[in-house]
Amino acid sequence: MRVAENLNAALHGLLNDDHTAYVLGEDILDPYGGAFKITKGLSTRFPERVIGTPISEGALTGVAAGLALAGNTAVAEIMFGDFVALAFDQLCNFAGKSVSMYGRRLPLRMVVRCPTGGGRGYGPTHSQSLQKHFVGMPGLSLYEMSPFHDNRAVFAAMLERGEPCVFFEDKVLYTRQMERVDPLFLMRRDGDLAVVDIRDAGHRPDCVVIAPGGMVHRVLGAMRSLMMEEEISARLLVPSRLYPLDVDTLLPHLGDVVLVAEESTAGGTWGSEVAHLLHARLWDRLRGPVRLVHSRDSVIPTAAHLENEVLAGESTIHHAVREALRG
Amino acid sequence: MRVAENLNAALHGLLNDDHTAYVLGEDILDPYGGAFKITKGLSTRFPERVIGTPISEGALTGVAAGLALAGNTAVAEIMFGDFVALAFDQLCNFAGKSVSMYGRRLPLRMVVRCPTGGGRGYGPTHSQSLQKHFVGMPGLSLYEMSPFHDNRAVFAAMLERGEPCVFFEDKVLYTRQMERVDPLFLMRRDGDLAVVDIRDAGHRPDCVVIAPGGMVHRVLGAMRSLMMEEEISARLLVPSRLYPLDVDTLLPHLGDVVLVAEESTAGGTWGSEVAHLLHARLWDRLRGPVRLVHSRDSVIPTAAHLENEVLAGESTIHHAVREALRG
Amino acid sequence: MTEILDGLRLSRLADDDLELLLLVRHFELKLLELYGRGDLNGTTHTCLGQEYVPVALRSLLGPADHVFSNHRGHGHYLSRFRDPHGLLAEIMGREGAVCGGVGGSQHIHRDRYMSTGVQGESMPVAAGVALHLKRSEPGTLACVHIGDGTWGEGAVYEALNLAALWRLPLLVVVENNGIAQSTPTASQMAGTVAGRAAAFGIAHRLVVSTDVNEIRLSLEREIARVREGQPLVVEFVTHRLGPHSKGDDIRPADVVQAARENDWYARYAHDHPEHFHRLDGVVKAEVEAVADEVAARPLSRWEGSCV
Amino acid sequence: MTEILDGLRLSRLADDDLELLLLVRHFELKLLELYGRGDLNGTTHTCLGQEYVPVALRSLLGPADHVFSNHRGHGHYLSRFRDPHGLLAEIMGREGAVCGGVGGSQHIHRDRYMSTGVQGESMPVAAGVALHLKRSEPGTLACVHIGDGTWGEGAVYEALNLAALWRLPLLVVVENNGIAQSTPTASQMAGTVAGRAAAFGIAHRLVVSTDVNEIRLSLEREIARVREGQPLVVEFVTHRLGPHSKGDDIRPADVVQAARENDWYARYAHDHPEHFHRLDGVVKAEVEAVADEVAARPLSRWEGSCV
Ligand SMILES: Cc1ncc(C[n+]2csc(CCOP(=O)(O)OP(=O)(O)O)c2C)c(N)n1
Ligand SMILES: Cc1ncc(C[n+]2csc(CCOP(=O)(O)OP(=O)(O)O)c2C)c(N)n1
Ligand SMILES: [Mg+2]
Ligand SMILES: [Mg+2]
Repeated sequence: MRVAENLNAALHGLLNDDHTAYVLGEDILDPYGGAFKITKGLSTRFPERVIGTPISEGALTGVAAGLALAGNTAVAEIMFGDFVALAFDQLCNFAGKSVSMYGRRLPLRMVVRCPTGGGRGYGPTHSQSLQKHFVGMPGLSLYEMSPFHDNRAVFAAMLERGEPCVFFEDKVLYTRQMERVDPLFLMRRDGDLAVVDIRDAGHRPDCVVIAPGGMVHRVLGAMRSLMMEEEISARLLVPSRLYPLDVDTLLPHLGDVVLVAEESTAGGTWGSEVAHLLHARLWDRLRGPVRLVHSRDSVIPTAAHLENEVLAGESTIHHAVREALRG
Repeated sequence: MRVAENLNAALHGLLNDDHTAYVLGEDILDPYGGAFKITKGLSTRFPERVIGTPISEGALTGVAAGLALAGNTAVAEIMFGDFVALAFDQLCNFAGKSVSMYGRRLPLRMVVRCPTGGGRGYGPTHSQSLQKHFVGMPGLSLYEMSPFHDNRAVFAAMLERGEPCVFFEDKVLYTRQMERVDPLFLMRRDGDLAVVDIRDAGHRPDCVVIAPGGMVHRVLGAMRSLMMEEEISARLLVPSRLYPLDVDTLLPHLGDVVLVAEESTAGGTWGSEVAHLLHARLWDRLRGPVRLVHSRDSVIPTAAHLENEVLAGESTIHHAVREALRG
Repeated sequence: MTEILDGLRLSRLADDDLELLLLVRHFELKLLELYGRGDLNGTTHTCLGQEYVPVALRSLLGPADHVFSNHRGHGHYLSRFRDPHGLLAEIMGREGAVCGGVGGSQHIHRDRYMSTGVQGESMPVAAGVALHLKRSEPGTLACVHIGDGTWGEGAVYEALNLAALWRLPLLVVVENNGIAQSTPTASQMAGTVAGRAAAFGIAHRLVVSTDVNEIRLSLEREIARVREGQPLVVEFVTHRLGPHSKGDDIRPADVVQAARENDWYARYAHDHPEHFHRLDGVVKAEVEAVADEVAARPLSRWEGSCV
Repeated sequence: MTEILDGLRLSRLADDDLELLLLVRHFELKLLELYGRGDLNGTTHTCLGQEYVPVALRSLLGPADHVFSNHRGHGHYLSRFRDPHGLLAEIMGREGAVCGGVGGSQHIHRDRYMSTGVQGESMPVAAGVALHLKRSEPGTLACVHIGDGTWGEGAVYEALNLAALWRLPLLVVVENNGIAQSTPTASQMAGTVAGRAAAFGIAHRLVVSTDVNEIRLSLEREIARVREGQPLVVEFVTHRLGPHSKGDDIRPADVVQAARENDWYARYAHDHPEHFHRLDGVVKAEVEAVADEVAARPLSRWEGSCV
C-alpha cells in the first residue's frame, strides 16, 4: 500500500471513528481531494466535517484550535508546509501556549499536517523542511510521517498527547510503499521506534543513523552502497515523534558512532537537538561527536540539477558515514 | 550611559548619517517614543523617515523589506519580540529568501528589532526569547544586544551584511549601563567578541561560559558567587552575532569545560547549535559535552514567584558550572 | 445597516447592573493605585470608561455562549463571573487566582471565557468555536471583544471572511475608544469599522449610547439573529478614561476632557444621585476589602506545572 | 466608483500588441506540451485566457514602475520584457535563465519586476516599495498582481490599510478568474472585491472587457491618479482557460465552455481573421524555435551560489 493511501485511510478512519473529528484545509474537497490527493473521498463521506477553506493558513489553523478548544478533534492541512510560516503565531502563541498558560492543563486534540521537503522542483518557497523552526515550543509536539509507522496509529498517538501537533509529511514518501524494505534489510519495531538492520549482518552495526521518516529511502540506499562498496554495516533508527524526542528508546540501539540525517538545510537543525540529548547520555561511549547530515545552507533551487546539489541525499549520507568511520 | 540610551543614540545616528534610512513600528512616534522609549526623539528629528504603523507586524515587516528592496535602509520595531511570530512568513519566505532565491545576490539592508525576554511579569505572550526559532534560515542573520557592544557599531555590522537581520534586545538590559563591569572583572574585546575574566585570576579560567548579551549580568553574578563561594574562576564570552556564529573567534578563548547560557526555554536552543559547532572542532580537548543552560521547558508565567522558577538566572548558571566541574 | 443611538439622560439602572458597573470601576481604580504603590509587577490595561460595554452585553449573553476577551478584559471577566477575588488574585499571583497566576491580567481562561494578549489572534479561534457551536449547540454564539487598533491585524479579516462564508454565530464587539496605545484611530485605520464589516457582507451596528438599558434594547434583535448564523459586528463608540496601561497617557488635554465628559460614572451620579450614592460607597468598600483580603493571601501555586 | 465595460466586437490591435498576446498564448501552450511530454519537472501555472491583462496594462506602466507578479506570471513577465528565451530557460533550468534556474516559474526577479510563490506576501512588500517611490521617485507606482483567491490572506488587508493611510502609489491588479486552484470564488470570498476596496476607502475599477484598446482607454485616468498617491484596485473579470497548474482541472464542462467562449484568441481570430492569421503562425513558429533553441542549451549555472 502506498504511503499516501495509508494516510488517506487514516483520515477516513479518524473521521469514521471519532464523530467530533474535523478535517479542514485548502482545496481538500472532492473531486479535487487536495493538492496531493491525501484527502480524497473524505468530503464525499463526511460532508459536514470536512471543510474547504479560503487561502488563509493563519485563520484555518486558528479555526482548528477553536474546534479543539470546544472539545473536537481537528486536523488541518497546510497545502505546502512552507506556508505554515503564516500560522506560526497561531501555533506558537495560541495553540501551544493554551495547553498550559492558563494554569491548568487544557488538552487540545489538534494536528496540523505539513507536506514537506524538496526533490520535486517546486522551488524555494514550496520545498522546505521547517521542522527545526518548531522545535522547543512548550505545548507543541512534532511528528514525521514514515513508511514504517502506520498513519492511523500515529494520529492516535498525536491526539492522545492532548496537545497540538505538527505532522511533517515528506512529499516524496506519498508514492512509496508502506513497510516494504528490500531483502537486504530487516525492519523491526521497538515501540515508537523503527529499527532497520542489514539482514544477518551477524555482528553489531559499525554505525547508527537516526533519521525521520522522510529520509528513510535515502538512508537505506546509503546503507546498501556502504555495505556493497565499503563493507560498512549501518543501522537505521526512525522515530515517529521528533519532539519531544524519547531518547531512552534510542539508547539500547546505539553504538559508538552515531549520525543524524535530515533534509533540513544547515543550521539549528533537529539533529543538533538530538546530538545534544545523546552527548549528555553517551559522551564516554562515543568515538566522536554525533555527526549531522543535512542539506546545504541554501535556499532550495527549482532546477533539478541545482536542487540535487543542495539537498541531502543518498551519497551525502554515504560519505558522512564513511568519514565518520574512516576519518 | 544606559543601554536604552545607547540604542536610541544609535538610531539617531543611523537616521542622521544615512539619508535612505527609515525606522518604522507601532507607537514609535513622539511624544510616546515607543513602548520601551527606544525611538524617543526620532520622529521629531526625522518626521519623513520615522513611520508609525497600525498593529500589523506582518505588513510592517513586509514594508521594511520593500523599502530595502528599493535600496533603502529599513529598521522595523516589533513592540514585543513575541509578535515577530506574525512576521515569520515575511522573514523566512520573503526577506531571507530574496537575498539568494533569484539566482543573483540581492542585498537587503534591513533590521527587525525584537525586545525580548522575561523577568518583568508581562506574561506568557510578552516574555519569550524566540531566537532559536530563527536559527538556520538561509539569508537571515541573528544578532543580540549586549552592554559590551556599542549599538551604532552593531547596526553598522548588521547592515554591512546586506541581508535581513533580526536584532534581539533583552528588555532587562535597557535600564543597565553600557560597558560597566565591577572591579572584580576585566572586560576586553577580541573583534566581535567580548571576553570577561576575573581580574588578575592569574591562571587560565576553570571554565568558559558563552552567552548572548541578555545573559551578561546573570553570568557575571554567577561568576562572582562561583569565585567567592567555590573558588571557581569562569570566563564569559559574548558574541554580538548569534547566527551564523563565527566559531573561530571563540576557539582561542575556550578550555576543556564550556557552557552556553541563554534565556530560551528548553529544546532546540541556540546553545545546541553552538555545542554542535564546538564539538566538531574541540571534541578531544573537551572534558565533557558543552553544557546548555537555559530556562525550563515551560511557558513563562506572569507572577514573579512563578516566573523566577522558570527563567534561567544567576543560580541556574552557578549550579550548572559547579556541576560541570565537580560533577 | 447602521443606526445611531443617543442618550442625553441615563436611564435608571437595576441595582445589580449599577453594582457591577461600580465594581469594575473601583476594581480598576484600585489596580492603578496598587501599581502606583508598586504593589503589583508586570503591566495591566484598565477598562476605565468602557465598563458599561460588558455590563450591557451581560444580559444578552448566556452561560453557553463563549466570550473571547483581550488585553483590556477585567470588565469582561467581572461582568461574566462577578469574581473580583479570583481576578485580583490572578493579577497579584495569590492563592485563589483564576489561572494560578500563570496567565495574569491578559491571559485568563474559565469555563467558556478566554482572553489572550496577542491582538487579533482570537478572531479565527472564535470562528472555530462558532463553527462548533453552529453544528453542535445551535442557538449559542461566540463573542469576541477587540479594539479599533486590532483592525490592523490580517487575522481579523481572515476570520470575518470565514464567519460570513460559513454563516457562523460570531459576535464581534468592537470597543472603539478612538485610540490604540498612543495611536489615534485615524492614523491607524483607513475607512470605518462599518465599511470593513460591509466588505464581507456582515451586519454592523453602531452604538454611541452609554446607557445600559438602551443598549440592551437596541441590540436584542440583532444578537438573536447572530444565534441563527448571521454574524454581527457591534461597534461601541467609547472612551478610554485612563492610560493605555500605567502612566503612559500622552493624549492632549481636550481628548482626555472629552473622555471625562462622556464618563457614565459622573453622568449617572448626576442623573441619579440618590441611587448612585447609595451604592457607590458600598461597592468601593467591598473592593477595598477584596484588595486587603487578597493581598494577605499566600502566593499562588501552579498545579500541574511542568516546572 | 465601479463602471462596467463591454466589448462585443474586439477592436483592431496594433501589430506589436497582437504579437505579444500571441507570444504569451503560444508560450503557455508550449509549456503544457513540454510538461505533457515530461520534458519539464516541477510545476507551472499558465495564464491561458488571461494574457490580455498584462498586455493591456503594458502601455500604462513605465520602466520606472515596479511590478509584483505571482505564481501565474509568465504573461506579466513577457509583457514587460518580451524575453521568451530567458523565461523558458528559467523554467527549463538552462543557460541564459533569468534567475539561473534557481527561482523557476514562480520566483523571478529582473530590474523592477519580481514574482514570488506565496500568496499575498508581496502586497506589504509592494506597499513598502510604493512608500519609497512616493518619497523618492514621485510619479512612479508599484503594481501588484493578485488573484481572487489571494483575498483569503490577511496580508492583503494589512497592506490595503497602509496604502490608504499613507496615500501610496499602489496599483492592485486583481485577476478574478472565478476560481482558486479548485475552489470557486463564491466558496472562498464573502462579499466582493469592490466592497473590500471600499472598506479602506480605496478606489475600485471593474473591467469586464477583454479588448486591449478599450481597457487602456478606460484605465488611463485612474492609473494617472495612482501616481499622485491615490491607491487603486482594478478588478479584471477574466477566465482561466487551462488547468490550475498541469492537468488538475476538475471544473464542470459548462464552466470550461464559458471560459472558451470568452477567450480573446478565438474571438480575435473571428473578428479580424486576416490580421490574426498573418501573425498567429509566425509567432507560433517563433515560440517553436525558442523552445528548440533553449532545450538545446546546457544546464544553467548558479553564479554566487553558496553551494
Ligand atoms: C499582535 C500584537 N501587537 C501589538 C500588541 C501590543 N498592544 C497591546 S494593546 C495595543 C493597542 C490595542 O489597541 P486597541 O485594539 O484599540 O485596543 P485598546 O487598547 O484601545 O482597548 C497594542 C499595540 C499586542 N498585544 N499584540
Ligand atoms: C500562502 C499560500 N497558500 C497556498 C498556496 C497554493 N496556491 C498556489 S496558487 C493558489 C490559488 C490562487 O488562487 P487565485 O489567487 O485566485 O489565483 P489564480 O490561481 O486563480 O490565478 C493556491 C491555493 C500558495 N501559493 N500560497
Ligand atoms: Mg482602542
Ligand atoms: Mg483565481
